[in-house]
Amino acid sequence: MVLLPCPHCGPRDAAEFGYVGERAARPDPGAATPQQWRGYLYLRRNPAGWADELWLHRAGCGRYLAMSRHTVTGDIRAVRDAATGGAD
Amino acid sequence: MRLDGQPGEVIHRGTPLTFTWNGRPYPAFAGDTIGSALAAAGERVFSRSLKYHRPRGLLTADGNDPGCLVQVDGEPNVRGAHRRVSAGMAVTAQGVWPSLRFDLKALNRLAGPALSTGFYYKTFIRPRRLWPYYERVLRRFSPGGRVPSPSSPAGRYEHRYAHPDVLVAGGGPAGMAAALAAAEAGARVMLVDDQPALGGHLRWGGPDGLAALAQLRAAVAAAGGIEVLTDSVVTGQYEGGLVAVVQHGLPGLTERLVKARPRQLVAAAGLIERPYVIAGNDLPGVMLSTAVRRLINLYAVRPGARAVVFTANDDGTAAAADLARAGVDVRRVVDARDGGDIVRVRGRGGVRAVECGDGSVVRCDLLVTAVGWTAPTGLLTMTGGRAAYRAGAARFVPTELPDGVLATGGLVGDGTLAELIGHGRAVGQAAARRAGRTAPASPVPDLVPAPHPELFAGRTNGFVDFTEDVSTKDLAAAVAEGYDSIELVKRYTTATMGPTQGKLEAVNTIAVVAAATGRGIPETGTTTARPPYAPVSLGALAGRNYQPVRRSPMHDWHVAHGATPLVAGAWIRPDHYGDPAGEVRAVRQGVGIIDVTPLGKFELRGPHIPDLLELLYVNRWRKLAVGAVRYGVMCTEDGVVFDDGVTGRLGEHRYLLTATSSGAEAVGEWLERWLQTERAHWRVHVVPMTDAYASINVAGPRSRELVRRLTTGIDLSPEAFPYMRVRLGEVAGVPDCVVWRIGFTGELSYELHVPAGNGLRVWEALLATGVDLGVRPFGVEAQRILRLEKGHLVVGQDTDGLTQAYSAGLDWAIKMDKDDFVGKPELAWQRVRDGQVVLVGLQPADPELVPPESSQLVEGDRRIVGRITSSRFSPTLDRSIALGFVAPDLAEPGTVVTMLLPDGRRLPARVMPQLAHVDPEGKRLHG
Amino acid sequence: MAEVSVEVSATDCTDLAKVLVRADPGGALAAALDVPFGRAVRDGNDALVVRTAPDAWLLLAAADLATPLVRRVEALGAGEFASVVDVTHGHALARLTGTTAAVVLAKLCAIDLADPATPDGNTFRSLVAGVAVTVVRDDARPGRLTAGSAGATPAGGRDARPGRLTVSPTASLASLDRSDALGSAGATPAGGRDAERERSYLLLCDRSYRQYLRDVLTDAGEEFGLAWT
Amino acid sequence: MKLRRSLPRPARYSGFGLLRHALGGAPWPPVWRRHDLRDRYDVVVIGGGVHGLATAYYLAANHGVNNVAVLERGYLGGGASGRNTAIIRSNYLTPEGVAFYHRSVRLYESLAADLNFNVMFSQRGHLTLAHTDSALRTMRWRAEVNKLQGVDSSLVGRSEIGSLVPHLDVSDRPRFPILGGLWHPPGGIVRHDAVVWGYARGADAAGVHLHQDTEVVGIDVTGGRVQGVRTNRGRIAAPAVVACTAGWASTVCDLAGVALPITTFPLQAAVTEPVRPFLDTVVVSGTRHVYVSQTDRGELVFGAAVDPFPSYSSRGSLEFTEGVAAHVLELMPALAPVRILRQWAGLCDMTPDFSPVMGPTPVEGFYVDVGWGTYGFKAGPVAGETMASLVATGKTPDLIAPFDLARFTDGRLVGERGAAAVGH
Ligand SMILES: Cc1cc2nc3c(=O)[nH]c(=O)nc-3n(C[C@H](O)[C@H](O)[C@H](O)COP(=O)(O)OP(=O)(O)OC[C@H]3O[C@@H](n4cnc5c(N)ncnc54)[C@H](O)[C@@H]3O)c2cc1C
Ligand SMILES: NC(=O)c1ccc[n+]([C@@H]2O[C@H](COP(=O)([O-])OP(=O)(O)OC[C@H]3O[C@@H](n4cnc5c(N)ncnc54)[C@H](O)[C@@H]3O)[C@@H](O)[C@H]2O)c1
Ligand SMILES: Cc1cc2nc3c(=O)[nH]c(=O)nc-3n(C[C@H](O)[C@H](O)[C@H](O)COP(=O)(O)O)c2cc1C
Ligand SMILES: [Zn+2]
Repeated sequence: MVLLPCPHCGPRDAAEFGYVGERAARPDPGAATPQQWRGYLYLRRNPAGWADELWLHRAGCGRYLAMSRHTVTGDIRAVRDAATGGAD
Repeated sequence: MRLDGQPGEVIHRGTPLTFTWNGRPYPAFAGDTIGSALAAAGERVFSRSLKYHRPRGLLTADGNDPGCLVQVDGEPNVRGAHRRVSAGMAVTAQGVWPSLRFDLKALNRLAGPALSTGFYYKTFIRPRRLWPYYERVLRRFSPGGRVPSPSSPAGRYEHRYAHPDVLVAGGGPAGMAAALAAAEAGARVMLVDDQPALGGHLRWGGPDGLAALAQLRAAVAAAGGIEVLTDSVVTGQYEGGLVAVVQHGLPGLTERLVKARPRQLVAAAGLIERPYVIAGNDLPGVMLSTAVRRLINLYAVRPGARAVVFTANDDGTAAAADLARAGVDVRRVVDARDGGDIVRVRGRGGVRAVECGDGSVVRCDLLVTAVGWTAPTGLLTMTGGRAAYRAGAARFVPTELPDGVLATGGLVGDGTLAELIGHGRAVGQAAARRAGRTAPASPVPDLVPAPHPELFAGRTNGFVDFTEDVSTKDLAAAVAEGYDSIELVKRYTTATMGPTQGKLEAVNTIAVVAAATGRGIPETGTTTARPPYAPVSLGALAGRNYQPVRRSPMHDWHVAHGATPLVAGAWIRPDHYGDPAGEVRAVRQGVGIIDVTPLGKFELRGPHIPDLLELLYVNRWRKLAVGAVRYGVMCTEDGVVFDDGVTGRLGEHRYLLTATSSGAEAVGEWLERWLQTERAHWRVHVVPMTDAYASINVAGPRSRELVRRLTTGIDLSPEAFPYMRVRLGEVAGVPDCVVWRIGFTGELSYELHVPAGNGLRVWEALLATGVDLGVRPFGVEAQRILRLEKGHLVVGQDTDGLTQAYSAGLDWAIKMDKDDFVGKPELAWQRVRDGQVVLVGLQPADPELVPPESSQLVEGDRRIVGRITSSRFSPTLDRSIALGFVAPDLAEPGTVVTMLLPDGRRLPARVMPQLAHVDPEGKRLHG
Repeated sequence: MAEVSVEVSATDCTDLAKVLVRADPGGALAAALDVPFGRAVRDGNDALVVRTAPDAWLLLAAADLATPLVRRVEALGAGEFASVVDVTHGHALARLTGTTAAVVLAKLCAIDLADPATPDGNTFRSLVAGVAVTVVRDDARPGRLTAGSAGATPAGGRDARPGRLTVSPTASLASLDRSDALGSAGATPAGGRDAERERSYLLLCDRSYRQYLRDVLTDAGEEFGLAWT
Repeated sequence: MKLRRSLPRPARYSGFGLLRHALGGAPWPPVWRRHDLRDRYDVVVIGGGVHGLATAYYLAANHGVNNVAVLERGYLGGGASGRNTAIIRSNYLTPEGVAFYHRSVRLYESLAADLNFNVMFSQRGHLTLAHTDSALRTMRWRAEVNKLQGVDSSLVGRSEIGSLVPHLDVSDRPRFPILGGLWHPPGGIVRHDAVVWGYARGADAAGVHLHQDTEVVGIDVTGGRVQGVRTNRGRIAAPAVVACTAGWASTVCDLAGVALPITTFPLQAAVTEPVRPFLDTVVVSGTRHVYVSQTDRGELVFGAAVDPFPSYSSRGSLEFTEGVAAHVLELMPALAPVRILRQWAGLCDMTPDFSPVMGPTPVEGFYVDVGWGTYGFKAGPVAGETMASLVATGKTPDLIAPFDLARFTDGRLVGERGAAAVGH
């Protein structure tokens, strides 16, 4: 099983985590056109490479994590608690 | 034939036993494999081949033997040359009819040429309608053993996690040396070997080997920190460095799967001997040099009477010596290193003669080949390692190891015993160092594969894949037909796709394909190695198969009182206590109580709670007073209804939010998600309280009376405690209860949240106190009826994955004038879009008829214009009632729609003015 | 017949008081509690303070102490945004003790339980038989926090250790046993089985899994004669 | 290599042919040939899976468009088409979905004859088990929609299930007892590689160029119009380019600047060693996330839902086989001693509504046939037929109109999750 590095708990089995999705900025709901809003809802970068993702350490510390993960190799080059801003 | 005592024999002559083979009793000694015992008794044929049903005997005499897959009691495909016999074991041949000796399916052989590669694809095409019959015949010829009957008792399997510093896969000299060196450096080591004892090839390799083995075994036993797992196979390495080991032969256990996460894996799996591809190479009596050496030295079995040995290495020579010692008449040793060759094995049902390259024919009943080795690189390449072909050594060798993996022994190269041990030690030290221990940094000596002639296939057509019955000719034909990459050849011919997964046959396959395409072995490449390295039973993989169950504090009471269980996600709930309609009537006429503990509950603390609620619910929250309760609907960003529930304000900065039972977990995560990501500056703490409270809904016109009798500290009068309010107080002597006045059933009702440890006490007190009021427990089914009578929607039943809030009839809740809330833009657009389906109340014209849920509403022949989402017979109205979606033009009250029932009947139903069938004005609720 | 040696036993401690604290990790309350993430420390008032998340603590104490504990902690955090919630009823709690306790747990849980990774005084939350469980390794005083009892201190254990800080009962919930000093880093066999040492684990999960947790521990411990006390 | 003007008909496959070749020893002619890359094709199809090959085949066979190239990065059928569990069915949930897959089943029924290649389509029946009320409700919904579209599909009870599959535990003992099921007799399995090879052989015979080991590394777009593609073997001009690249849909469409509502998840599968035939139908349990069928060779083929997070890696996990085993044994406890022989994974291009994305894109001349998720093998024939028609005529066939890319910007999703989330 893949190990994911939780910044709080250390490396843990992926089974403890929930994948939430690619991180995407929420458009201004007051100003967004249907096209923009649905782009936010549905369109994905889905890169074969580094992806910016949101995860939840569900069975661990319960924190949401911002993770930069390589979707081909599985490497993780950055992870932080989603509540703490930081270099994205 | 059994030989006299051999120095390294593993059979226990003092423990004779009897087992059966195809129904007849056979003798054996403890320590025998099924194959060795049968061979000792003179049997040579153990199975029939897949396609042509040719007789097959021992070839490798170990776990990879393709000729010795047998049925043992209920267990199919047992490796007969590996599995120890036990007393009373019933062993049978697989897939033969009527018997192994006389197998009618062998008639296939007559059709031999026509059954060539890809014959399925080229035949049985027309006429189409006959294909199912052909298929039935084909299936009859499929291989394999029988699965146990449905009623047969299951074995016992379990899992265990392990975290050794170093895991050594393979307990030959190299592996044992590596384990020792790592342990000396203080590493915790797990040493795994699939044989019943440590030693690898030393076990059957002659007196020097045995002496060295005794020393190594003693050292391992003496060393602290080495956990030895024998009869255990490393079945693969997975991402994250997870190594799976299947342990056999444990007392009271069929198998145990060890999930190890070593810091370092040392692969020391040795080498696998390769068969030679020539005509007749599958005849019983053709064996590898390692096979005869195992038979003689481990099991004291004489493998034949007269032998020809074809060798390209010292192991063949050693085998010839063993044979001679065992009294086998070695008629000829053909040495490939001197230019010798063999062309064909003659015989029918067994070896009768070998035709040599020089034209001579030597009569014999045993052909022993020693033509080279395959390194089991699959163990490494399945996790990202690489292997490359080394022509001079005629084998693939690892060139790049995956992270966290080292290799030693035959997998890497050849050498004297001392060199193997030296290499193993150095690798063991390196592994310990990498695992964070201090070990001498001695350089790892070279261990290179010894030169070996490239001997794969001879001049005649022979079997390349023994379990799949694939021959040289088949591979060449595939290439000629255009299936010319190794992957396509594999899939077209099924070579390497059988139970041995290429361990014996992959390299020969590649060599034959390379010859056919003229591309050379390196360019031809290998197919992808995949886990498991050795097949793993479903039982071992499943382990104890634990399945989490959630129970409310009143669970045992429900069981004791005859509740029919309802599986609701992880929860077990009472569906009903025998009479759901009666339960409904009790609620409508008197009072009922239901255990709603699974209801999601979250305590919210902090100043920004109203902001959070405003954002996540479609409705408004700012003005909620302390003690007040509001119903809310949550949508996702696409406007789709996600959950609903009530939230009450318990204090200035303290709220209790409820969510649906099935949505509880998702809602908890949703709240945290917004708080941790988008609104991290808001000060709100969410404390999950679902399990902290036992929840009991007390419903019915007499609920106030019942609750009054048990509560202290709360004024229950309608004026002091009206509908949609919440109070804190004591119930049945239990402090810190939350009492809500809300009603999913449409009746006057109170929901009690009782500190869970006291749930049962309050539940029983309610029943005891309310006897004169006619109190009754009711289950989920009665609640479903009650809520349907009242027209309350159930998220996920009356909505689906695309139902936006306006379709669900929630217009009244949606507050478009809020600046923002989750899902707002989509709902704004939905509001002005045409053609949206609408949820309505429906009543069938025939009051007796309950249209099954999901019955479609249709127009004309087949146009779908809606569907029934919920339906029940209403005991209150004494008629059938329903909720359903209809196209907007049919939503007008009074419209008659056509229901298409699953039985094909088309019957009318009327659209009601509102969702509620009972008490649409809500008088009972507010009373 | 000779006495059957029970290698492992389990106790249901669900009745113990449990108080959840949520607060800013950089705030005064966090400083007063002074327990790093991943550690569990006993305070001067016989509560076990378990740091369960960067911003969360769980306090375990004798069954009747929930309310005073809430008050005491609330006082520590006065003035900052913090939540102190009595969650006594929300969780089931069991204690698994014995020489094979780690082996039993290793059938259910993927975390390395050997000393270097999970020494005494460590805590983690992970999956145990598929359910999220907070595990606290709490060897020293296995009798201390059991069902309902506040006192019963067993012989030996951490109390006997010299150099123990003494804090007056009214003081903050500051750390009493800095367990960093505890836990030998000695090698244990790869499987985590250490025949000499008795270990003890507290296992805390959502209350609705109480029976399930009991069932899986019983099943996993059968091999070692696990008994519930 | 010189191109031959007149194309030889491929040798017909038949029992007689087989005997003749066997006795006469004459080798069978190649099923497809290698060609040099032309610098211009009328249509370039990217992806040599069932979708790409079927599209090319029908372009040539139905529309006479045969100056067509199929570009495949690896070997034919090496993508999801070569690693899927080959379940064919049409018991979907939406009328649009049912009509579409129904047509595909019809095409499969005659495919062996049409392609003169036995694809071994085995209509042994497809049984989906319900363990919850809500699953039963969704199944009834499916059955009702299916029947209205002329698809044979109905709810069955425990005893019928017990007699269809005697090894299933239909008692109350399991943690999640079986409550009922959806029975779909025309469903079944097919020999997936044969479908790929049959289309490839047919396309080759009709003049299509199949280029293996040819990777598209760029797509040329000027003025909003596709001009051609760049490959590792050179540039190709083409007025029409069709992306049939499933798991790699996003990466390939990104080359043309087209964004997709797709996330790529691995889907795993596993086979056991062969055992004697005992399982005559496909058995699926959505609640327990597993499905199983037994091939004519005797292996059990297992599948499940996609992996829990996206990835472009096709490595298998232990967790997957553990889960499959646990769930299968819950359903059929007697299978405990049966051994898993091999596991693998393929990539699935998942869409938000579990329906495909087919049709034109904002780039003129650039078409997509993607979003096949875990269920696209069964759609190969109908997708090929309709995409070929679209590319050849410029008109979108009714069957695929609901599945256009624009539905995501227009908010017209076609919700198939209820019938497709099981993973096949
Ligand atoms: C394990 C598993 C089980 C499944 N089970 C079922 C099932 O039971 N029933 C069912 O109907 N469906 C099933 N599916 C789904 C089904 O396999 C796929 O939807 C279908 O095969 C997609 O076919 P395709 O031709 O579109 O894609 P693929 O077969 O994946 O073909 C796409 C091809 O494009 C090539 N390619 C990618 N990028 C480039 C490039 N830049 N240049 C050139 N070539 C490129 C790839 O190499 C690949 O060969 C399953 C999938 C998996 C993984
Ligand atoms: N292997 C032979 O048959 C043989 C014969 C003569 C000489 N040699 C020499 O000995 C060298 C090999 O010595 P070695 O110590 O490397 O190997 P070895 O063959 O002596 O021992 C390897 C051991 O690993 C076990 N094993 C293999 N795969 C396993 C798995 N997945 N899980 C658990 N156990 C597994 C094998 O059963 C065997 O007991 C060769 O290089 C050669 O020079 C070998
Ligand atoms: C329906 C089906 C049945 C299969 N049966 C077998 C089998 O019997 N033996 C085998 O080795 N592989 C079998 N495979 C798996 C293939 O060997 C291979 O793993 C798969 O096509 C993925 O390719 P890869 O492993 O080369 O990446 C089967 C695959 C499928 C899709
Ligand atoms: Zn964490």
